Amino acid sequence: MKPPPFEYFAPTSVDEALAHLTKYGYDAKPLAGGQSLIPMMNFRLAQPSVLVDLNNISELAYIRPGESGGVSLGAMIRHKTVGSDSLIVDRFPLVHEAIKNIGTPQIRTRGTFGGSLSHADPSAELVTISVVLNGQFRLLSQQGERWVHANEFFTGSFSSILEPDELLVEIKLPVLPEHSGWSLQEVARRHNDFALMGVAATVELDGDGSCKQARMVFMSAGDRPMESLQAEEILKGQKPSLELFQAVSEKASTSDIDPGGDIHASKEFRVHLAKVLSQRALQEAFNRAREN
Amino acid sequence: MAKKFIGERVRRNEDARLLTGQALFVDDIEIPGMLHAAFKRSDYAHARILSINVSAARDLPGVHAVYTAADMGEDWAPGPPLVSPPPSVKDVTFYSRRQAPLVKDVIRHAGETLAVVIAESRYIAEDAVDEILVEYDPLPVVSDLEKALSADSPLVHDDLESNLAAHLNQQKGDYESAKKQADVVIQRRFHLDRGAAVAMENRGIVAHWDEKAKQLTIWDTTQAPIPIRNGTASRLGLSENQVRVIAPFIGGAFGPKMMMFYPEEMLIPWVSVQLCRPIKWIEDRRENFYATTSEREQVHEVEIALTKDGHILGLKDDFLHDTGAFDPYGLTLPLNTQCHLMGPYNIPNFSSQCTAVFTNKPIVTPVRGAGRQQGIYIIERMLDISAAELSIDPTVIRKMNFIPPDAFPFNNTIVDQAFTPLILDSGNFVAVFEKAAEMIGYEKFVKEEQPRLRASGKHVGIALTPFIETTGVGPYEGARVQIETNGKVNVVTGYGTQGQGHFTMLAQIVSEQLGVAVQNVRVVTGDTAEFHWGTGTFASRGAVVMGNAVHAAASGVRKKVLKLASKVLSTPEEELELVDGVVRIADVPDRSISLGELSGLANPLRGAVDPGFEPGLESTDYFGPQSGTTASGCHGMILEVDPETMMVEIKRYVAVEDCGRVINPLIVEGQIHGGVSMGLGNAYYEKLQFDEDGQILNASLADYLIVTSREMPKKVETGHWETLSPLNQLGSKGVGEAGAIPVPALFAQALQNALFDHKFEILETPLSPNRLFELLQAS
Amino acid sequence: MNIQGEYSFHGSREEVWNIFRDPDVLIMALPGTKSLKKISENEYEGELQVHIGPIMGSFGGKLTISNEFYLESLTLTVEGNGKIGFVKGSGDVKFNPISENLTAIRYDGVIQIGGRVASVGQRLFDTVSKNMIHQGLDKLDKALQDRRKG
Amino acid sequence: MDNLFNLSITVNGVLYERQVEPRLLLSDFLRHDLGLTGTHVGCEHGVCGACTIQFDSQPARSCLMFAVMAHGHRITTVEGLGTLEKLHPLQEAFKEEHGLQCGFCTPGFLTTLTSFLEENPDPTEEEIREAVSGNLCRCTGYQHIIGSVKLAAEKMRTN
Repeated sequence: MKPPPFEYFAPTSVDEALAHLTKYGYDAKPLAGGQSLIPMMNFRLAQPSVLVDLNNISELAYIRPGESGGVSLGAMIRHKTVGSDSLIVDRFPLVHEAIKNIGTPQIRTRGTFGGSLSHADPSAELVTISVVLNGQFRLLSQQGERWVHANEFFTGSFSSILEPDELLVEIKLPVLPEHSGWSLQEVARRHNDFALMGVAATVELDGDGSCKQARMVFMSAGDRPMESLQAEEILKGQKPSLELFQAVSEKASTSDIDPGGDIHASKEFRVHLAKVLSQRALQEAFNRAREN
Repeated sequence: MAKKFIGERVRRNEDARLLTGQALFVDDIEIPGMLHAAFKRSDYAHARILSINVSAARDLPGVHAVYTAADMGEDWAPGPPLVSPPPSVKDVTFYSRRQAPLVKDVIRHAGETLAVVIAESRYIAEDAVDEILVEYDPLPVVSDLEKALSADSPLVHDDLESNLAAHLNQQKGDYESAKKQADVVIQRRFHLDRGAAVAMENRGIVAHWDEKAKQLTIWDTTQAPIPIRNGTASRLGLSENQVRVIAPFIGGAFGPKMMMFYPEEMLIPWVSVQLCRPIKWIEDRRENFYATTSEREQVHEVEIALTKDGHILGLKDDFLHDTGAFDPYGLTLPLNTQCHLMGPYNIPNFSSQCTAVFTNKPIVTPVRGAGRQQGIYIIERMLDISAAELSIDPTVIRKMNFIPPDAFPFNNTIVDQAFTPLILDSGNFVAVFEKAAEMIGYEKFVKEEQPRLRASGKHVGIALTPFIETTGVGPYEGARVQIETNGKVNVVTGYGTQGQGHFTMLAQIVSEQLGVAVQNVRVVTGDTAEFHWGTGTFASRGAVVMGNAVHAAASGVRKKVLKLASKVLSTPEEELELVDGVVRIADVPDRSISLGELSGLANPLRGAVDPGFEPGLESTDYFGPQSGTTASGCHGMILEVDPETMMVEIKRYVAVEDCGRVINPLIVEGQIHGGVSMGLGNAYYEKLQFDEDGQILNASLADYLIVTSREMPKKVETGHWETLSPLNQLGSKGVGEAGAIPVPALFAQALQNALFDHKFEILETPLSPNRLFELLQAS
Repeated sequence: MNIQGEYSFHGSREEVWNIFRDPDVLIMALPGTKSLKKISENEYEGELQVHIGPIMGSFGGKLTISNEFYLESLTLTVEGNGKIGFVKGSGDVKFNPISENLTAIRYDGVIQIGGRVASVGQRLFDTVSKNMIHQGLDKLDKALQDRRKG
Repeated sequence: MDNLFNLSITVNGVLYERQVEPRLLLSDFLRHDLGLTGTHVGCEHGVCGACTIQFDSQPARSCLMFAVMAHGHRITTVEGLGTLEKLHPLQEAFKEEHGLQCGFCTPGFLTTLTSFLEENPDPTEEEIREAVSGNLCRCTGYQHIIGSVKLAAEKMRTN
């Protein structure tokens, strides 16, 4: 299990990196934390002929307060740094919770926020929460920059709208409004494994305690993060209740997701889990919303 | 008063080296001029090789050689049969088929070796492997154990009439007439699936043929260096003394690193001789799943005959055993299964037919538990089911059927893995069971806590599973013990060691005899140049067979010490004692001589010696038990399951062990903890997932799930019960595999108990959340 | 692994049928296919580059069309061998006319994957294969539209 | 393979300068180029944790890094923690509590945990279990390892 040979570049600036990507196109692969790419290379399933190592680009490793209480994350910021950042801990509890569920401690010291999103694994925590939180991604190429919504970014299993000469350089996450609650529910074989099924939910209450708006996104539930628009529809304006949650999770798990089956869980089991977890997620999210 | 060493929690002699990265493992060997090997393995589980084109691989810069079966010429030969079928059982059918170093024509399991590349580095070797083009003619795959025996099944070995590898029938008493007297007869069918050993260190071999010295040195991750040396010498036409096999520190073994003569083990030394270069091959993790043996798949048709008050009159179990594509290891596993089907119980009538079956899957040989886990699973599940049908408390039905403490030796009359009668030598099964029940608070939990928790909607279950483990089988082991002039003691054995603490446990046995500090006893293991008689590390036999051999040799030295010291100190032997590295007169401690000094006197440099004189304070001795010892135990578990997500949490775990004389409690507890973690895998996490084409779908540690610190119970509470084995001087029994044996049965019992409100039966292992979901859906 | 599904083409049954019988178009359905050369009436050989996120592999492959019932159904068989393993897939395709401009196809088949990719990549199979099939069919439908535009 | 890179890297306080192929894994570089064989390789896909080293004092998988990525960085391996003569308190505790059996996975535990204990000198049992959950051990069932960490934390706090 030794990786195949490749040409290696270690640019120190984004411009330099983009130049390499433009030059080598499809043959090149950006190397961020490498915690998903390098295992694939060791198995020789991935055989990029050029690696552009982004680890020396210090300008991409930052966490900054964004406008109106949001946060801006440089693509090369490491999970562990995000997880222990006071701004994140205080104001983005869902991000903090998601980080805790990523892989193992050693993976979190190397893995990066942008790397995880670019890898576009439909079972990945950050992929899921970036959608539920309505994140915005800044993509850069020598042609220029573009901003995309998280839910437009992911196009299929391990595929995104990123062009081969393009880099995800920044992630913007808005802060949850007042009277909001959140929940992240996952079931995995072992604590550190990919979720067999997972769901992230956010809800906002209005003055009379009914649901102003809600978001619900499933992980490991299809070829990309699966948004339940129906859940959002049904919940809007409703007073939270067990019956409501049951109705929503029923609908969401039967018509808004398309999980596959693998050796760990059949499609049927995943659908069942989606129902159970989305109900628990709503319960927790609304409880938190009431406390805030 | 002499200090006690046996039974003490002595810290391990080997730890400092392991903790500082100074311990030598096979992959740490660096020899100038060493080349690296990588194998081209079959993508198909069953196929005819039409052609292998290695020219592109040979042309790659840095590649020194590429060999296929054809390139081996006359030297190509399958591996030796390792274990013969038991001669003492009547009408055994057994077809011996063994793995070859490289496949000649027909591939019989995915991952079989087709060619080996020898290159400057492992990196280049793997580049070259990718350049080897193989033309396959895929053949229909035999993957289903049960379909394999049907008339229309394809054949794994087309020179045989069917896929039947072996058939073995064992009887005790007369089951059929017992059945006639029974009030109830319960039948069930069980499916037990395959797991892998997954030692953290994969296999590896370094072979160094020294052309000038005509000496072959092999570092091998083997549990049995001596048989490997002897077999390798004969394969290569060398004298046994030209071959030295060293099993250095080994990163866990758990069975599959046995004297296998794996293809790589046969090939790498051969290549070294061909090229006159040191060659290193280190198995990678993906290879490990295909190329290293695994076990546990069996299908059982079981019938138990009882009286209505729960006494067992008889047990009948006919089972299929998957042996994979080859059966070099004979019938060890099915014999172990048969010998544990009766567990710790008095079952007067027994009948079991075992049919071993060839499939297009990797080879099956022992993994920690070695067929015993399956036998215990069957009898324990059948007792749970019987208890339910007769509405008897599961603990009561067990207690009433235990072999009583005064019934030993207890002869089950069938033949065990050592080909000797299955005679349980000793034990107190009731006491062990009751100790476990008391430790876990069975009565209180069932009467008070469980009803309360159930009322609050929790699904909590409790279980108690007794078991036996036949251990410490022959044939023999040996050791040489010597007191050096510096007063330190040297103990040499050819025994393989893989983390069991032999450097300490064996030293304690010597210290007990010679009164020297454990730290001053240097134990050498697994080096045929130091000691070259013995078999290997298997069947939980270290403390029993190796331990008693060392004890015998150390006693021999003690005799010599006393004899000489009594001369030197002119005092009768019986007035002498060995304490703190000196021999002294019991009542006059200041009249003493150090063992070092004494060993100097035992090796005079001038003058004449008496007739029959033997130099030094040294003794070599052997131990070969007539039959195996019987370790036993009982594990208890309380778990909680979420019937919506199928997630399980183990709240309590107790393990009571009777392994005879406990030499080092610390090590015994460690063995139990580790065994339990593997057993838990076999219960709920670990399953080698084959598809119908014989592909392993989880050949990585991301998909093959061994438990982590977060799945293990917070605490495995251990308790000891000592009934000494009458079969050896130390009174010891084995414990290495025990921890893993009862766990799947225990887990199933607890899970069933927790899900009391669902009508379903667990008749398989391993389970998984997904499988449990299916079972509950169907209920 | 079993693969079943339905897909609606925006064209008549004849047009859809012809698309499936035209290697130059069919090639678009196989992601990353470099070339597809006819070796007999119903057999085509080619090389395809599979590109799933980080996973890259080239397979020397064969595409066979059999059990043809004109406008009714046919069987597609794909066999590929490469460094990362092998793929063998066979599926029946049924053509049901909905209207002049709409034809639904049903596909039902089995995919067998072996070697390196099978042993460590199984988590990806299901969604990835679905993905590839849908992308492929979309490409075919697009080709159909272009053809209709003339 | 001529596209060699000049690599300068500090391992256990010693500066090394070597030429390496970009694809050379950090684990192989440490073990075979530098002869620091205490770092073990158990899976080469980042699951088992045996190859864990400290990269700029953070625990990381050396099998999931190319040696070139360590250029200009500081690495600590098990050889840098303690010596046969003077064990690190955590190594002492592993010996005391029987926190190892075959010892193959142990270096990965030690490099993970020494870094963990510096950040969290007084961990709860849950935190310890989480901290070692990225290191697989097939021998011990983890119980004595957890015990070793508790003991070490205690010793290190009082000293």
